[in-house]
Formats: sequence, structure tokens, C-alpha cells
Amino acid sequence: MLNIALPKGRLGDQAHELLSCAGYTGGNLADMGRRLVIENEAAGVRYFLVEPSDVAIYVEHGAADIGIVGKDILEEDRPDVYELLDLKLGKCRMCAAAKKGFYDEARAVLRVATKFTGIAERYYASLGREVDIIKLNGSIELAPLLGLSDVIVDIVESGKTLRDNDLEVIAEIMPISARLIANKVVYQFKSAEISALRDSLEEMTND
Amino acid sequence: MLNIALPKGRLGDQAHELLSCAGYTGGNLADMGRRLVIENEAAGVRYFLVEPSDVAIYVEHGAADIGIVGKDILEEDRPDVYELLDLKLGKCRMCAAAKKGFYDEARAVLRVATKFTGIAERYYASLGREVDIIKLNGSIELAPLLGLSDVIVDIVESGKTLRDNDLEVIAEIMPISARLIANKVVYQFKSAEISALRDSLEEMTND
Amino acid sequence: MLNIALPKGRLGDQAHELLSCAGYTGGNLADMGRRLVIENEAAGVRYFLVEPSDVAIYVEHGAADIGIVGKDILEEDRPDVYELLDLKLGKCRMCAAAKKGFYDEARAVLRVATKFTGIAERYYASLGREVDIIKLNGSIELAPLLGLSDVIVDIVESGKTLRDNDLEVIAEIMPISARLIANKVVYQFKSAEISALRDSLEEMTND
Amino acid sequence: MLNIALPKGRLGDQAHELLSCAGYTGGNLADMGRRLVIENEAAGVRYFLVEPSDVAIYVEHGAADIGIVGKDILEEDRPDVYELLDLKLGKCRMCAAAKKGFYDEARAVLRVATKFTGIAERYYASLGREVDIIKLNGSIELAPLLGLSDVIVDIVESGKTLRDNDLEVIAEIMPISARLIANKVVYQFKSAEISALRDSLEEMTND
Amino acid sequence: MDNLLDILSPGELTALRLRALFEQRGYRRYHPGRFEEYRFYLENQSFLKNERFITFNDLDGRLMALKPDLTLSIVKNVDTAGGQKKLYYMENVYRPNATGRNFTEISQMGLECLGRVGRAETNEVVRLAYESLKLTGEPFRLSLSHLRYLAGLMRNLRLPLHCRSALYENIAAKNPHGLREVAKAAGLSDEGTVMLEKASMLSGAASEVLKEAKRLCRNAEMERAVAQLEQAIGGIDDPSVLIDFSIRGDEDYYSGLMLCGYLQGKSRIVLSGGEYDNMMKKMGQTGRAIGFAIYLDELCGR
Amino acid sequence: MDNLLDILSPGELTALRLRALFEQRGYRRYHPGRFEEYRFYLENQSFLKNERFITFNDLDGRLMALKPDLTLSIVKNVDTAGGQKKLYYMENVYRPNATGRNFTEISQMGLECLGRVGRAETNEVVRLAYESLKLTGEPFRLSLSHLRYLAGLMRNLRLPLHCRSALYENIAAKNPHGLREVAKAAGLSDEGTVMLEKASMLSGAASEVLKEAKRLCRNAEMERAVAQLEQAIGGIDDPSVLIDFSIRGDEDYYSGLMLCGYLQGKSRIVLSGGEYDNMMKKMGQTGRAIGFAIYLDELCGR
Amino acid sequence: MDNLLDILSPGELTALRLRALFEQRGYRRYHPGRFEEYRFYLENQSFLKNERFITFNDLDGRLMALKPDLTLSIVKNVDTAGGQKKLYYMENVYRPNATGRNFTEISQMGLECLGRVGRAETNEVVRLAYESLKLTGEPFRLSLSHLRYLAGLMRNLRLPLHCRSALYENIAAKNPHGLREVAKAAGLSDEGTVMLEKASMLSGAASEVLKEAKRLCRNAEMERAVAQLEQAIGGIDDPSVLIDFSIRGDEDYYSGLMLCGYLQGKSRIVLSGGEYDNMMKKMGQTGRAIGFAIYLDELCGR
Amino acid sequence: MDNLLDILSPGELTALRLRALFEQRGYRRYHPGRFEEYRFYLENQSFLKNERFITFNDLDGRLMALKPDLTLSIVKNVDTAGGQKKLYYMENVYRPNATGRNFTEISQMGLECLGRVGRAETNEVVRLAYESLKLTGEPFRLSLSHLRYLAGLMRNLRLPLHCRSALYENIAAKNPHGLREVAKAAGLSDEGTVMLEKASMLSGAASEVLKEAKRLCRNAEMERAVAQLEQAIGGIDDPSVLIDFSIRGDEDYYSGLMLCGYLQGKSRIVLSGGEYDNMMKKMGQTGRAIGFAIYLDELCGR
Repeated sequence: MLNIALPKGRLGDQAHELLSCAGYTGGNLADMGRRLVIENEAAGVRYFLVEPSDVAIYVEHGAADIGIVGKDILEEDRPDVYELLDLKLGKCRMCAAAKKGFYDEARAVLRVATKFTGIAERYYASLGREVDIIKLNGSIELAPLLGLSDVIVDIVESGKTLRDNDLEVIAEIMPISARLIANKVVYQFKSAEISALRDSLEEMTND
Repeated sequence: MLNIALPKGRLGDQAHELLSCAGYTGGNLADMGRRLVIENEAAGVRYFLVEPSDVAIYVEHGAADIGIVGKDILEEDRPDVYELLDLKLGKCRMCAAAKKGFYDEARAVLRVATKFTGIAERYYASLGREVDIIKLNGSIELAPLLGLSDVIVDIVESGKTLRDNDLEVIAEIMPISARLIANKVVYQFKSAEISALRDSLEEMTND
Repeated sequence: MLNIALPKGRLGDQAHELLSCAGYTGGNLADMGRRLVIENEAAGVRYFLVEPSDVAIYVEHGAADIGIVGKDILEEDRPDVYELLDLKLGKCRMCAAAKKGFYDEARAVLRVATKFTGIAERYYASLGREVDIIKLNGSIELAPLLGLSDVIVDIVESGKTLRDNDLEVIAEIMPISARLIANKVVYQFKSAEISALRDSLEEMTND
Repeated sequence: MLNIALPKGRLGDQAHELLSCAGYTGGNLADMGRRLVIENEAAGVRYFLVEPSDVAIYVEHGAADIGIVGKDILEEDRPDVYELLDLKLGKCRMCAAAKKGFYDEARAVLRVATKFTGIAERYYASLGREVDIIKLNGSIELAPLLGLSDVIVDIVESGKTLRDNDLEVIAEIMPISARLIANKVVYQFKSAEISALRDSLEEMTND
Repeated sequence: MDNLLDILSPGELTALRLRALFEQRGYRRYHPGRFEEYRFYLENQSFLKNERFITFNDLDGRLMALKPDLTLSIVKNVDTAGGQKKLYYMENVYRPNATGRNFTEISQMGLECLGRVGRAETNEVVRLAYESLKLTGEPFRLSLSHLRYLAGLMRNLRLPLHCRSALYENIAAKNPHGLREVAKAAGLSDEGTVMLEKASMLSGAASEVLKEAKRLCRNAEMERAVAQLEQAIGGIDDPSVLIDFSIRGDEDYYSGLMLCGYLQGKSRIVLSGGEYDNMMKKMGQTGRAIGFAIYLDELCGR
Repeated sequence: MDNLLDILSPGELTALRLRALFEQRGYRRYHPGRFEEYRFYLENQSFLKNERFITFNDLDGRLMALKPDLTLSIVKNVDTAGGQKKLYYMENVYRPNATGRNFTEISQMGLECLGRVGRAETNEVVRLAYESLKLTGEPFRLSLSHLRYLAGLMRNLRLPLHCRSALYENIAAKNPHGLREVAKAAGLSDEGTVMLEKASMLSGAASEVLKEAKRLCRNAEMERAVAQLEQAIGGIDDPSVLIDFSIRGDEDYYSGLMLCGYLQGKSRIVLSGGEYDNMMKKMGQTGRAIGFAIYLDELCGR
Repeated sequence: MDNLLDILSPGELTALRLRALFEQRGYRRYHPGRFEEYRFYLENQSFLKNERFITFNDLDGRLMALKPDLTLSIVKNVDTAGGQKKLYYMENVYRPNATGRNFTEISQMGLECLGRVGRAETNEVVRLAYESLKLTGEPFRLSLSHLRYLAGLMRNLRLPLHCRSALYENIAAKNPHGLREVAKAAGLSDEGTVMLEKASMLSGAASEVLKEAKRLCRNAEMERAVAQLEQAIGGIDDPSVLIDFSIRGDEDYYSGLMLCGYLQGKSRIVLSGGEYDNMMKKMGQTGRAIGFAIYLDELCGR
Repeated sequence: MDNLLDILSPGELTALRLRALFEQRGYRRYHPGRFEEYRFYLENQSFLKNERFITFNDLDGRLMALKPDLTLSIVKNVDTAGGQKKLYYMENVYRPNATGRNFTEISQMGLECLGRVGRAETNEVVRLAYESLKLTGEPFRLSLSHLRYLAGLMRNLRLPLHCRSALYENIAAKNPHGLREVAKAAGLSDEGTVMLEKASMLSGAASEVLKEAKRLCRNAEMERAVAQLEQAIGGIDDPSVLIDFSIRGDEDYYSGLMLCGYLQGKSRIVLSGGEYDNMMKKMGQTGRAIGFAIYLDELCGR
């Protein structure tokens, strides 16, 4: 039996669809409602639907054997897990953005609003730029508009949200996509099952 | 012109409805879509719709003059703002919960999963109980089921979610409801407007 | 057999004379020359002649059972020993001194030259006066003359040395005289012998 | 006028003799008695007679321009001064010594009694040997005899003192002799006078 | 040589002009010692409101702290015996920054009058706080309060000591519902609760609030507080001067007047102070004390 | 499998035998939490006698200390509600070493009885201290004292509170001349001074000292102290058991009995303890407490 | 007296049985010094994998650290001149806990063979690691790797030094897509990339993997690595022994063999070690070294 | 408004006049970041000469240091890409005080020219150092040296690299007997030793020393060093300007010129600097660097 942590939301749905095609269906996830665990004994899988940013915690602590999670979370939290496969789902970019025409004169400490404080800190440390990080949990785009920060660090998909708020990308920090991860200890005991699942998924994502 | 930060979701909708009744309508918030700011010059208000946990940050930093926010957030972050009114919306309780029948023998460090790490730390420190806090962002209820933690600290409304997951409340930490908050500096310069708004809301919530 | 640490120099000679009168003679100490230990089995004593500032270290570490030492050393080092008797020998005063006419305006950090850094630090800390302590090992009187320090903290007997160097006492910190000390553990096992010696000495010093 | 710090005792006497021969006599130092400063305006020198271990402090702080001091003090305190000349006076060795037959099995922390705590710490750190340093001010030879320490670090001249106390050298740490030192700032302004004095002394010590 | 002034940044110039203002009234610059022991700040933490200091070990092993505040050091160290000390300082202090993720160095000025402090000195210090804010050229507010006003009322209402800190906490947050809850839990009557809420939520232009505050007085302590407030403001006729009884002050340190200054567009307080007679006593000093601190980075930064 | 014991060092074996002794009497091992906040030890520094702790910042920024002592943590953290806890511990603690130049780690065992503590428990704990020392096989001394004996006398002599710490300091140093000086400065009569000196310098074999101590009693408090000492020692008939009123104990923590153990040839105390009822109160606990600590490194080292 | 063993907790008993196992093979307990200077760990941080240590100032002002690891100290301090040292240790080490929010104390055992280390010693140490895991009675895995296998391949593929750390990072994460990306950026041919991926992702039962590993050898360095692996495992015939080339080791410290032990149901590694010849050189020692650490809290805790 | 200047203390006025001097030549004030990580200073300790810094943990857990020096931070952080930066700073730095028993805060000014640095800039910086000292109105000395002069000689004498630091140490102490001993131990011929001693002990009025230094040149490196010294001093004709080859500079940081300033009656150096091209490289910067620091407390204090 494999315990699989999936992120709530579109990425989780896509991932489950892929897994279903590969024979690891959990049934109708949409039915989960208040139930957070779905088991398909026949297929040998048990699914947990959790917050996207919690997937890696579940896997690292061994509460789940494997999981599907965005590369942004892996970079932010740096969990000690195996990263077995790039699923090529949920592609986007981690970017720094600011109001159109913004130029950093490096006079004062740069105020950075972001959900990804670790990525932002490491990115600006690599530039030797002193920053004050303001942790926000959503609607990061508002921060420069309201004078809460000079720049933001956030995920950019189409860029429409930025444009709608008169912001523009000033630096691309890294590309993002979904990954298959596994707990390092569990892997030693279930390597056959995990490898089989990984290989099925790889085959499908390579189409 | 008053800048008002509202939390996304049901609480924000209820709050806006209340404010509209009091004459501070922002128009159709549902239309906001990708636009995060709505202004009603006539009513003298500008609304920002932000993550519930970000409202206090906006107000504390002066990016918004006032805001509506749950007491849970105020207790967790302890922002330096005025708390002008209990809106009596969004009532619930902050609780510690565990699997049915759980008894803390205090042998080892207690593992606590929660979104509210500050509240959990202070609560257990007040009991002199040593804990390891595991920060999760959602579906906290899963943690004890999957052996990730011994107990959870979370908001409980009806208690149905707990029951669905075979958990039960082991301690009630504090009652929660929505509050009207204001930036302390701004208040000095806009006390008349803010007081007027506060008083209108109070009148309505006292009905 | 009692192991007794005596300070080299005049105080040690006086102390030995007193002990001899009380029946604890070590023979002719002056003969010690390069030999540092003298034993008188008949009298049940063994003498070590050591630096005055080392006596308390020997007793505290149990290398000597008892010792004779100036109160200045006890105050400076605060050894964990019993202080059984004031021998009323070697009387003098611990003083702060400065050039005649010196007045501390408390503008800058006060520079204090002394052999007794612990006493000086505690004394000025009790006054809330910020100081830089310069540790010297002798001829402390030179320091203010040569501009090395503003004041000195040192032992004053007749005051002649100060006068010879145009210095004057600006504060008396504490009176000093020789004390009989004992190791706290040894005392539990040899309390009879130590008490007998102590009582003999007390009788003589009270004459 | 050159301000010269000399160490009290035999080394100071020898150094003054040498300086007198070189034309820098301070008159009869033995007459100094309670006076600590002797001036010979004709010869352009002013002498301070201070504790051997204080000479470098006077010179480093600029209270004296130059001084004569043992290499042991320079190694112990590492003052920031120029070391202009090896006077080849007061030759001896810094050694570690222990009771005859002592062998360090490195089981427990090694207890080291010494006046030279800095030298001892650096020496044993260079060997990677963990030590407890016991600072004594004299009669270091007694420490191993009385079980206060396992070894001592001290100056050894003839070795007679060690032999008298049944100790033997277990390691030679460095050779010692007297040095002419100068304050670094003063030197910039009096380099001619200081160089002249240095050269005279060098000539004499090279005979 | 006056072109030397052209070199100064706007912030430095403001600081220099503040110094000129203070020097002109007879205040002399105070140069504090290097560091204080950490325990000193720990013992006076409730005055500092923050519990996070930069701590380090000095070369002699003592655990020290970088100053989070100057007033405590001054009150501890200044010798006021037999007289009056008029001091000002300009120093860096160290506190967590706005994000709470890092410590930061902030530049602080301040002014203290210690020892013999009478009506004239009190009035002078309040006026200097007022003029300091005015000197910035920005719209400002100077709020005053008096600790004995609400303390007097609480005494009158026989509110037990142990629940006062919870009451003050809600007052400082202008949180009437919280205040009512605590008052109820403390067994206060409905009438008393209304009274307490009314008094503690009083704020606005000085002249009007003083009138209302007088009306609500229930004992001599409250009346004295109002009278002292009136005297303190005496001669300043400006709608930017407010009374606000929600300004928080710990009774262990403060004894009467409290000050708070705000500049439009800044998100934090720029001036803070009051009468510290109790702190003087706590530090073993005789005499009284009044003063305020100005946060230069807030004043001159964004 | 009993050859497993051959692996243990003499020190480990002694520790294990002590554990066996404690377990056999119903004491259970206590596993303390990781670290305590530095401020906790700072606030209780007078109990710890030393003011230098290893401090470090935890990952969440709090200033922590490596435990210099276990008793404080146990008394703070143990839940004694409605019962009795019999605990022992075996932990590393961190203190300056004998030279005062470095911190060192020392291995400490200890035993505490908390909550309901009556005569039987007190007697049991004293006996366990006695047996612990005896178990080493070396010549030893176990000294007992009772805080209320001298406290009772001082009360009888109407010695003002503020000079008592100076008196106790001199008593702990067995320093009669210092004691006389402080007594004189405090205005004590000559007769009172003689009385105080006589009582405080009392020390020696238990049976004799108790007789003399009884003779010197001047009020019920002193008599009670002597009676409790007698009960505590009850059943132990060994000349190695002494009474020594110079054993120091802070009244903020200790409430009655105090214990001190010595081994011949060691230069430091190897066992230390007493009744901590006041510490229980200070930590917000109900009930009483008695216990002792054993310094294993002193016991088994050179 | 064997009832003394009944007192021990399961964890203590396991530790004692491990000690018996080690002593029986001639390993003697090593007692490390008190603390190390912080800079020592800072300079060897890449070995420690973690960059957060508990730092504190010793009484003489030096910045010290609580040991995060014992191997570094042993290799630095042990005198191996002219011989062989067989040591084991049982100490507390200090690291961030699983939540990363606090430091925690963990109990660690370990075993090191230093100086003259030949095939027999290597085989013995691997066998002791195996027996240590087996002694727990739980399902386990012991994975082995050899640093020179992939290093040899990378040399053969002429992969530039500066990109190797990025390659090893991806290998340690069993991340083939990341590996391919880095390889591509380093200019490696498609054929080379396939080769590298195949070799670095090899893992499974020892016998099978060794066969495949042999097949993939492209130079003597790789062949030697495989041969040494075979010898190291020699005589252990258990499907729980695996080969896994993704085990990470820094070439600055490790020189050949690497070990990793897992227990079912634990979320972290319980045993870790290898050949540290390069660390010996770095510390100025002559001779070779092999050893492993066991995390007792992981082994015996939940 | 120029009476604002009357408020400044003599030290502040000197600092302001120094700023005016620097601004006038086109140098702009640099505002450094808050703190640096401790490891940054640890890694560059040989530049700092001192190994004791004030360390503390920031709120995010990183071990930070209070700046002991500004040059390192500036060189690390300034963006010199494609140009020239002319900066000066005025900051507090933290070092052990003269007694070595406590840390102290000292006020430091400094000036740096980074990026494109040619003869003109070098000459300008030397002149600014000279004018800075002159501006104090006190008798002063400005000593210059050039690192390549002795380095060139040592290369010529084929002195092995590993013994150079011992040689430089003795040269910095103007210790000819120590120098001879090390040279002898390094196998240097008597003739070479005499040569080395002569060259390294050269010091005195610039014009005379330069003549002698030229005479002693044995290769192009030495000649270039002398030529650069001549150019650097070009146009300053003052007997207070000295050449002194004993000024110490670490080759890892310095690349050529070195400066040292002294004021009569002060016991410590008041100005220190040089060309830091190697430090630029070490920090990953392109371009060259020259600058100096002025210790204001030494300059204006007693």
C-alpha cells in the first residue's frame, strides 16, 4: 500500500488524473468533501488531499510515502526527500516584479513582499542586496500598489495578474513545475512499488 | 477617503454587506476578479480584498487605514493596531484537538500540528508543556490521523470536521470573531471618519 | 598532620611567629631557601611558603588544609573557603587614589590602574561609573604620574608612598588584615585539629 | 628626553649598567627607594623602575617611550610594540615540567599550574591537549608536589629549583632573553634618539 | 565655513536643528556608556515593551545588550543629587525591525529633565516636544495623557489591582468590547463600566477633551490629573495638540503625564515620552523626571 | 548477560547502583525538557549561587541556557497536583570549572520528593543521602542543618531583615569576627552577639550538637527546628553524620532542613540538598519538596 | 547484581548491548573534550551538512559550539602516530530538531577505526554496522556506496570539477531530470548523460547491483570501487544489505566506502558513515579512517 | 544659521571638515547595511588583525557580528561594474578596547576609491590622507610603504613562501635579531640576510629613504615599487611624510601601497590604509581599490 499526498486544487486534480491513467486511481476525489483520506485497496494506494505547501512536510516526516508538489515549495522549504520525477505539470516561473518603471537605486533597504520568504532571502543575498522581507499569504500584487513594498517575489503564470495591476517582471528567478517526491527511508523498503509508479508516470509525461 | 482592507472569502463578504448597509458600499465586490482594489469616491472608501491573514499586516504598515480581521489572526500575529469593534461575525473557537481517547502522559515532547504556531506555543508554554510545533497550512485534521502529530491547534466552527476525522476537542483556547482594526497613526489624522464608521457598524451589530 | 600555606614575606614571618608561639612551629623558615615545604612531625604541621596571592588557591583546591592570607586577596579572588579568624596582622586599607587635586568630571571613561582588578571593578560598578581597568603588577603609584591612568586602586599602609608620588587618597574602599582560612571539605574531617589551632591563635591575638 | 621603563630586580640593574656604559646613566638607581622616577637631563633620559611584567604595558600605552623586558613577557602579553634588540641578558628557557617519571596518558584534562597562562594555553592548544590552567603567582614548583596540578609551565634557569623539588623538564617551549622595546607612535617622532640608543646597545652586546 | 552645513543630509540637518533647539533651552548633550548588562534590560522589560534585544558576551564574559533605549540608562547613571540635570542625547538604539525578522539599528534623539522638576520644567518639555514635531514642517499630532486620570477612576471604582493590566491593554487598543468584558469579569457594575469606557475612550482636540474629562471627574486624583494636563499644555494653542487617554504607560515607570507624537504618512509613532518619577524611584534616584525620545529614522525616512 | 555490567566504568557503575538504590525505594527517573530560557535561571540566581551560565540563542530567537541545575526545572515543571512525586534524575549540567576560566560539563544525579511530604518522606530522603555517600566506600561526612534554627534566633534577637544576608554570609564562612562586626553594626547587644555567634558556629557530631542546640533554644521556632533535625536523622547512628548550622541556604528557596555531603580527599562538596518548600511556592506549586543532588564527577573523579 | 540491568530503559539497554558488541571486537570508549571552537565546525561545515550550531561564549571569550558531531573532533584530536586506534563513543550532540524551530539534544553512538586500516578492518566495520542494525530486532536496510565509482565515471566523462557538486546534489535527491539538466549544461553528450544517469541511479540488493555496476565500469577507478564494495560486504549474505550510489559524501572528507542505515517506521536515517581518509589528511593526520555513527534517539524513539 | 556649527563638539567639527574635504574631491557618503554575518569576518580575519568580534544571533537565527571594519563590507557590496566609485563613510565599529578586557565602540571615518584606479587616483588618495592628518593642526607623521618592495626582494632571495609570514612578523616589529633567526632557519646566505635586514629596516624621511631604497633594488619588482611610491607622494614636500617598509600588510588583501598615520601624543595609529586590489579579487570584484580609515576617537580623544 502506497500513501500518496496530493495538493488540493487544480494541480492535485491533474496529478490524480495522471495517476489514474497509470492505474493508481483513488476514485472520485471530488467526493472527498470533508473526508481527507481515500483508499483504493485494489490499486494499492491511499490518497491524502492536503494544502499544496504541506505536501512536502507529510512526505519528509514519513506521514506519506510519496507526494506531488510544486518545485516552488521544494525550493522554499528544502525538505530532505527524493525528487524522483518532473511531471511537467503546473509550469510557471518564480519572478521578482515591481511597478512599471521601477529602478532600484540601492539607497535604502529594499522592501520585498512575498509568500516565498526563503527564496526571496536567498535570491537577494546572492545579489548582496539588503532587504526587508514582508511575508504575505496572498494577493501579493497589491503590496507595491499600496506602498507596502518596493518589489514582490511571486509565481507568475501568464503574467496577466501583473499587467492588471500595473506591475512588470524585473527578474526571473527560476522555472517551476510539479515534482514526484518520496520519503528517503520509506523508499528503502518500498523501492519496487515506488519505482514502478515513477516509471509509469514518466512514460506518460514523456508522450 | 478611507482605505479598508477586507479578507477574501465569506467573512469579507459578510463584512462588506455590513459596511454597505452602513453606507460604505464598494459596489459589487464579486466583480473584482483580478482587480484587487475597488474605489467608491462618493462613499469615500477604497477597498482592498486580501488574504484573511494579511489584513492586519496591511493595516499595521499603514497600507490600509482600517480593516476587518478575525481575532485568531490578531492573537497569532499581535499587530500593533487599534481594535475598535467586535463585529460578532465569523464566530468560532480556537481549540486543541486530538484523536478520540487521546491522553497526554507527558512522557515525550508533544507534537502539535497547527496553522497558528504563535497561539499554540504560548498556550503550551502557559501549561509548562514542552512541544514540537509542526506548521501546516491546511487540513490540519489529517495530522493526528497520519501520525504526523499528537494533537492539533485549530479553529473549530461546528465541530463536524473534527468528528468526520475521529478527533475531539481536548481544550478550548479562546473564542474567535471578526474585529474592526485601525492603524494607530492614521487614526490620529482621520479619527472623525473612522469613529463615524465604527459607530455605524456598532449600531448595526447591536441589533 | 595539618598542611598550612603561608605567604612569603613579612606577613608570613609574623604569622609563623604567632603559630610558633602557639606551638605549631615549623622550625627556621628562613632556612627554607629553595625548599618550599617544611615539616615538623612532632608539632603535627607541614608548612608551604607561597606567594601571598596564591595562598587562597592552595587552600581552596585542598592542596593545603589551612592558610594565612590578607583580606585583600580574599576580596579579590573570593575563594570558597572558611574564614576562621581575623589575625589582626598586616593591617592596612584598600584605597582609590589620584594626583593631588584630581576631580572626576565623569566626562569620559575613567582609567583605573590596579593590581586588584576585581575589587576595582566591583567598587566602580557600585558607583555606576564606567571604567577601563589597567592591570599592573606593582609600582601602581607611577600610573597617574605618567598619564597611564586617572586613578589607582591599591593597598595603603602609612600613605608615605602616595605622598612621595604626589598622590592622595580619594576614597577608602575597605580595611585589610590577615585571616586564617580553611578548606571546606578538609574541615569536616579535621575539625578538631583546625579548631584547636584557631582557638590558640585567637587567644594570642586577643591579648 | 627619552622615557625608559626598566624592570625592578637583577635584570633591571644589568640593563641600567649597560645603558650607563652607553652614556644613558640614570645615576644611582639603588637610591630610588620610594621614588620611582629618576631623571638625568644631561643624558636626556628619564627612568621608571617598574615590575618586570609591567614594562610592556607602560611602553605600549606610551607612558614610556622605550623599555627593557624579558621575551617571556612579550610572548605572554603580545603587546603591540617594536622589539628593537635582543640584549642577550637574562637568558633562560620557558619549559613544561612535571614530577620525575610523569607520563601524560591523556585520559583526563591535564592540570597546568603557571604564571604564564597565555603561553601555556597556546602551547597546549598547539598540541591539541585539553588543559585546565591554574594561575599561580610564584613558587610554581610546589603545585605538582602538593597535587594541585599535573605539570607546570615556568621559566627555568639552572634547573636547580626543579631538581630540588624532584621535578624535571618534560618539554622546552622557547628560549628567553631581555629585549629593547619601543612604542610604535613615539618611534615615528623620536626615531633618531631611539635608533642611536639602540645602536649603542647593540654594539656593546655584540662584544 | 557655513557651507559645511550643505554636506549634511536632510535627516542630519533636522537632527542638528533639534540639537540647536535643545541647546538653546539649556539642555546639554549626554554621552552614555558603552553597553549595559542584559539583565538590566530584562528587569525593566515592561518599560521597553519589547522582549528581544541584541545580546552578546563581553570579553570579560558578562552578557551584555546593545541599548534598545536610552532613558533607562540615563535614569540609572545620572547623578541628580542636589539639583537638576537637563540633558539630550543622540544615539543609535537596536530593536527588531518592522518585519520582526531582523534586528535593526535606529537613530534616536531624546531629551530628559531630571531632579528638581516643577511646573515650569514640565511645561517646557511639553513645548519642546511640540516644537520638535513642528520643526519637521509636516502635518503632525501631539497627543497627551495623564496616567492618574484613569488610575484615579479605577481606584474610585474599586477595581482590583490584578485586573488593571488587562484593562489598560484594552484601553491602549481602543478596544471597548474587550474593556467591557474584563470589567464585567472583575465584577464592575454596569454603571461603572459605562463610566470607565467613556473616560478611557476620551480623545480629541485638547480643549474639548479637557472639558469633558473635567465633567467626568469623580475624585481629587482625577481632578489633579486634568489640572496638570491643562498646565502642561498651557500656552500652546494648536488643534494638532490632542488629549488621548488610551496612551499606554506602565505605572512602575510613569507617574503622570504621557506624550505621543505622530507625523502624517508615517506608519509608526515618531515621539514618545512622559513623566518617569516612578522609574527614578525604581533606580534608587531621588527627584522627578520628564522627557521624550524622537525616532529620527521614522521622522526623516519614508 | 550480566557481563554487560563489566563494560561500565567505575563511575557508571556507581551511578547505576545509586539508581538501583533510588528505584528500590520507589523513585522513578525524570527526563527533563531540553533547555530552559536564560531568564528563568537569572530570576532564580540566588538559588544557583553562580551567575555564569552557558547562554545561546535558540532557532526561534529566544535566549536559552544550558541547565546549571535540575531542581529548579523539576519544581517548575512537575505536576504535583493532588499527590506525591518521587523522582530521580541523571543529567549533565553546565557550570564554570574550578579554575573559573572555562565552562565545563558535569554529570549530576539527584533525587526529589515533591507534593505530600511528611516526616516519613523526610527521613527517607535523608537516609538515601546517607546511603548514597556510604555506597562509595570512602570515608564521608553528611552534615545537616535547619534553616529555621538561626532564623528563629534572629527573629528572637530582633535582627532587622536587611542585615540578615550579611550575617548568613559570615556564618557560611564560619567567620565569627565578620559576624560580630555585622551584628554590632546592626545594633545587637553584646549578649545577643555572643548568643548568635555560639549558635551559628555550632557544628560536630549530631548527637552532641543537638544537645547543645537544644540548650540554646530561645523560642518555639528554634525548638521545632531541633526537633525536626532529630526526626530527620532518626535511626541513623553514625559518627559521620554531623550537624553544622553554617550550611548556607537562601530563605527564598529553602524552608527547613539542609544537607551537605563530603568525601575525604575531594576538594569540593559531593552532595547538596534540603527542603525546598519556598521554592515550590515561588514556582506556583502547592505542596512541599525535599531532595538532593550528587555531583558524580566529584564523587568518582580525582 | 544482574538485576541492575532491569533498571535500564530499552534505549539504554540497546546502547549497552551496542557497547558490548564494540568492546568485544576490541573497540575502546573515547571520552571527547568539552567543547570545540565554533570556527572548527564552520570550517568543516560541508561535512556536517547543517549550518546551524548552538554557539556560546566560553568564560575566556572564545566562541564555542556544542558538538553537532563527534567524528570531526576525534579525527582532529586522536593521536594515531604509528598504529591503529579502535574507538567508540556515546555522547550527546546538538542539532536543529525535525521542525527546524528549535535545537535539540540527541544521543549518538559511533565507532571509528583510525590509522592503519586495511581490508580486514574495513570488512569488520561494515559488519559491525550490519550487526548494530540487526541487534535492534526491527526490519532494517544497510545501504553501501563507494565514492570513487561515480567519481571515476565523471573523470571518464571529463565532467568539469565545478559542476560536480550540482551533479551530486541531484544524484543524492535521486533526481534524474535535474541530473540531465546539469549534465547538458556542462556539455555532456547524450550518450554520456545516459551513462551517468544509469550508473548514478543504480540501487537495490547488493549482489544484483554489483553485477550491473561491474558491467558499467569504464576505467580502473570504477573497477576498484566495485571490488572494494565486494570485499567490504564479503561474508554478509542478507537481502537487507543494499548498494545505492545516491548516498551523498563530500570528497573533501570521504575517500571511498559510504554507509547508510535505515529502520522501518522511522522517518530519518539511523546510521551513517564511511571511509574518511581525506578528512584525516585535512586534519593533518596520517593514516586512514573508517567509522559510523548511530542515532540512538531515532533507533529507540518513535 | 551658521551658529548651528557652534553646537558641534571639536571631534564632530573635525569629522565634518573631513567630510567637506572628501566631498569637495568628489567622494560621496556610503551608507553600509546593518550587520554582516560573523563568518564573513572570520573568513577575512587576517585582514582584521584581531580575532575578537561582538557576535550575536539575529532574529532569524543567523550568527551576526557588529562591524569591526568597513572596508571589507564596502569591497564586498559595492557594485563597481564598469566604472569608478569614490566613497567615504562615517560609522561606528566595534573592537576590544586598549585594556583587552571589554569591547568598545569607536567612531571611524574612511575613504575608498574603487574600480578604475590609476596614478591620479592613487596620488589623490595619498594626498587626502596627508591633508586629513594636517587638518588636525597637530604634529603628525604619514608613513608609506609598498608591499612589492620586500616581496620582490624575497622573491629575488628565493625565500620559501611558508617562512614569509614569520619574516613579515619580525619586520613589522622592527626586530632584526628575530628576522635574522628566521632567515637563517630558512637557509638564507649571510649576504642575503644582511640585504634583507637592510631593506626591511629602511625608514625615515621620504626623499632620503627612496634614494637608499632605489640603491638596494635587485629586480624590476622592487624598482616598480619604488617608482610607485615616488608617484604616490608626488607633489607633497613635507618632512612629516616618511617611508617605512616595516608597515605590515597581508598579501591576500593588499597589493602595493600601504599608509599609516600618527599624531604626536597619541598612543595608537590614527590612520591606516593602502591598495586593496587583492581584496577586490578575493571578493569577486573586478578592478582595483585604494583607501584609508581614520580612527576619530584616537584623533580627537586624549
